[in-house]
Amino acid sequence: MGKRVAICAVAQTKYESNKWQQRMQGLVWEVVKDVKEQVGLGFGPREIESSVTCSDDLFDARTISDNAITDVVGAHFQGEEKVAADGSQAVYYAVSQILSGHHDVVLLAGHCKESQGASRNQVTHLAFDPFFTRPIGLDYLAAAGLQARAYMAASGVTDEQLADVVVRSRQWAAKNPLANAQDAVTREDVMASPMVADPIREGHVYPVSDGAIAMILASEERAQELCDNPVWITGLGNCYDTFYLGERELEGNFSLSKAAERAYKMAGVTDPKAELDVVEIADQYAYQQAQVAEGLGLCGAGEGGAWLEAGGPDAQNVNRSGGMLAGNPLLMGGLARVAECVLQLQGEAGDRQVAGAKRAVAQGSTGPAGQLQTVVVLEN
Amino acid sequence: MSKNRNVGIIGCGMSKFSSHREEVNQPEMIFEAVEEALADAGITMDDVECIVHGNMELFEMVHQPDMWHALGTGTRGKSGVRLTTGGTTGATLACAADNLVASGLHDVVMAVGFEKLQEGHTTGGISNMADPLWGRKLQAGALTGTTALQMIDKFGEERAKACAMKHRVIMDEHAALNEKAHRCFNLERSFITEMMDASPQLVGELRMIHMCSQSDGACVVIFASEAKVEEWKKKAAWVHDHETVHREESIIFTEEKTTHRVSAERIYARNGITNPREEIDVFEMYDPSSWWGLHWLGEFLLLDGDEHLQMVENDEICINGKFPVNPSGGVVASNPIGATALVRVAEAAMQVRGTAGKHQVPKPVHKALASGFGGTMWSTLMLLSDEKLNLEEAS
Amino acid sequence: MAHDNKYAYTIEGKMALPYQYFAGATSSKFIVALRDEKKILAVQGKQSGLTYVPPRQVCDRTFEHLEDNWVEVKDTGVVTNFTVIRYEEPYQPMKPPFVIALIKLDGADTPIAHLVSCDDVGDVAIGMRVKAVFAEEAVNTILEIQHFVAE
Amino acid sequence: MSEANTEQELIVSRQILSINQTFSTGPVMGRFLIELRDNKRIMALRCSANGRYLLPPREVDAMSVTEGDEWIEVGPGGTLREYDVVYYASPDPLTGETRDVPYVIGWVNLDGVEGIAPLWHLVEADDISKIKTGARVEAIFAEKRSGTMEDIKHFKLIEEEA
Repeated sequence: MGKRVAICAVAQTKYESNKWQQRMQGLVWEVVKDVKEQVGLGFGPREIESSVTCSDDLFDARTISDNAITDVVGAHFQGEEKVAADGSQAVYYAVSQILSGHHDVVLLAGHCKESQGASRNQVTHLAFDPFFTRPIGLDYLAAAGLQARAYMAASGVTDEQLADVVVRSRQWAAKNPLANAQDAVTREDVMASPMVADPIREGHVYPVSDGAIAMILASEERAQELCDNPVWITGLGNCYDTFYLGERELEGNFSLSKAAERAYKMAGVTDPKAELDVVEIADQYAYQQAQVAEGLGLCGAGEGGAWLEAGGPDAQNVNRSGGMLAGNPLLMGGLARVAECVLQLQGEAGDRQVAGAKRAVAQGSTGPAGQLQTVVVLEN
Repeated sequence: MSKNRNVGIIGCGMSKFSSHREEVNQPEMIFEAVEEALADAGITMDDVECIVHGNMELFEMVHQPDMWHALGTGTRGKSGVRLTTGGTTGATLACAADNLVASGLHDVVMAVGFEKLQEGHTTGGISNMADPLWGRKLQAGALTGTTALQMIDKFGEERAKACAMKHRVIMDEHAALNEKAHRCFNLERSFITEMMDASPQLVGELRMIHMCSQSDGACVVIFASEAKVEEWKKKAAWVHDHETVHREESIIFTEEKTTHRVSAERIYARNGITNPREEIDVFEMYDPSSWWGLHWLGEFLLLDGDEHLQMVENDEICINGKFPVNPSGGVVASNPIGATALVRVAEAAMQVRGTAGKHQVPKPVHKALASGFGGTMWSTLMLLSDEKLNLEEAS
Repeated sequence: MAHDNKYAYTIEGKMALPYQYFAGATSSKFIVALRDEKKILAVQGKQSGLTYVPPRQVCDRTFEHLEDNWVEVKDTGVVTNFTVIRYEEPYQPMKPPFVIALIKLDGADTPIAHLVSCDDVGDVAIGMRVKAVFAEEAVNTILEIQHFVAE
Repeated sequence: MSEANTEQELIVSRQILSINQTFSTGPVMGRFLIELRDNKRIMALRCSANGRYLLPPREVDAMSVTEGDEWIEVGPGGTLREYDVVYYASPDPLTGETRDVPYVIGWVNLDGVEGIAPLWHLVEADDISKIKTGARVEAIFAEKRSGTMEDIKHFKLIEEEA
């Protein structure tokens, strides 16, 4: 990338399992108002020029879900475009709006209320095709069950290690005032929690969550005016895998490796083990923390079990936010990771701050068993 | 704004548009358009880096459909973004593809717009856009007769109705020239009043014959960087600019300007267009009904009074007229919603590239305009040209 | 002015609409063969060298057309992966706990996701040989194979 | 496709897909609906930044992108600003039920609203041909009210005295 794009402001709601008091409009307004005030801008030419939203019609039970929030995101007689995927994809797209030269200051606003529908499984079930995969009852949790078994076998990850991932997530979440699942658990608690999609236990699954996130992205020239501590997006990459689960190497990282390779190349990262100060992984299920670590090159392929055993997550400052295991709604998983990286790089991460953090990586995934992977490298 | 680098459209493809595509599933129908676009561009899937996908989930009730559709879009191993903005989705895909190439993030981006309306209930799906607490029981899909009422009030019942029907017939004449068009009735100009009276009323004076079809179809447009266009020696339709204007969800019928007029004013101002009727050679407009097509013509061209009615009455919008509108037959002829606004961009690009075949306008096309419509009167415009932008001069 | 949450409450509703999905000619041929002949068909890629179940018109690796390259595969195969579903949702085809497995049919290169029925879900293991049990009544989906059982 | 396929059986799967939802009113719409239910009052939210009325009230005024801050009772009478006579019946996506046609939906600018903030609702009249832009209408409340938009049954055309 010749020019640079910065994130100048970030706001997140508290993540909770049932924010029934608010419509999605109220959730989004809470964070949009916050970032607007942080940069002191309204909407229009030379102010916020465009909005990229992130939501999903099925989660919102609403055709054109972004139509419901145009007023909240300043899109009355202004442009708004909705990314219907994990929020890290919305970052990817918002950056292109700025680098293209089309806009200088962009509002990114995402939301998801998993509590509104009867269950998130009923939404993700509908991602499967009507004749071959829906009839057998697949949903994203079932797909993850298949991936967990394949991955744990290939990388020697144990049930004990997964329990420790959850224990550690809760320890950090307790230091993150916005996290949903903050209650301490023990290894025994997690290992005693019932299986839901073997080998995934109830304790390994991110809690049902509601929340919204907003950010202000700006071109290099504008970013310097808008804030004192811009965080630069220096690398971006994403990649899809194929659809049918039987045709994917579920234990591997086909799409994530390519996404990471693209992002690292752009950012000039050559040795991810050594060159990243902060790592945020969208671990919807505990096994994904290790699997993604492999895909991001924090350890070698097949070494996830050994990496967990050797204290890799602590050594490489993985998920000090508590990660997605501490509870972000599905679409906000990757975007919350980007938000945490920004806070860390701004030195605003409170009790979970990584001292002197200079470079961070955030990962997000979309689709069954991480079919689409997104990687964002950020620096201060 | 100043564009970071030039972007050209080098290939367009469309599936067959029809309300009967029982012989293909969703990804298979998409691949028809992918295959045609790649052939048109003379490249292979290996040359494509990134795929931008869009449709409206509730029309087929498939969550994150880009996952399943990967079987037809060919996105395995490639980058991609999924965007959706209602009826404007296709236009948003084109803007996004332009942004992704202009940004330098990608050199070759394929935009894939899709809808298989036969698989869902279109009007029910659109009604679902109203707020569940206050409008959902009131919304009648995208059907509304208010424009007809306003036009009748302003121009008199006889003239307004005749003009809307004339517009309808001209679109049908154009559809007859486009082998991809879903519907072509071979309507005759001499029976306009009879045709209208025989057509069932949907809402107010909006009748079945005025309204767009419900189509299945996919559209694919390939965008490439200037370097790739030159390396491959392609004839390109260069993307000069795009403008998106949304508005709040509630329609309040104030005297404020329409989003169409505002988007047009902005894109003309940025691109030095002072007389769009003279400076633009062909316009592909998202016209979901003849009443809207007629009314919006005046808005997009910033006309006052009854000039837009005259343009229809004097055949100016015909394919061989002075200002051809929708030589493809437009949206009343084919409307696979998530693809529709991308079809407008594709058709405009085909006119610039001279590849529109039987519906190529019979005059040189230097500049073409394409519009998208969706949401609550959202408007998106894209301006294409046979000449690339002089970026040094612009900056 | 912050609005007061004491006025907030919830209203129960649903999102419900009718749909009709089309399998397309290629998948229809496969489903009809399952239903009427109890045969499992597959498509073969000449360039990829892969035999695919479920079938498809085009290979998403090589983009070659496959719809005319039919072969028959066996109704037996091996479990390559599985999970036990222990939570309940209205769309599930069996009462939990039940097994969703990836099964590589004899003659196919790519495993298909399907159900394995057994007295005890603990009996299912990777490497287990299974055989298709065909549905008695037409369902016109992959559930023309009702499930697999141990061979 | 090979020729043999032209006569082929093409499989279709027909179904109603449904997911139960718990919709939040939020504090703003909630207050509006509670006033309908408990007091048969139609309350608009006024935004002091630009004087605009929001009806139904929403969290944010789109034009000023600020919150409304003053609740004002409006109606129940009003003037019809626009209307649609609907002849095409479509299913209600909340219930799947289809309504009898024709029916009229109107945008009613309620008495007491400064500027334009039409409320969207059903309009009824003994003779629907008498429904015209500018006609006077009045909100008719349901006897049993539950805190939903149906607490206003419809707006009734007020027949002008001859």
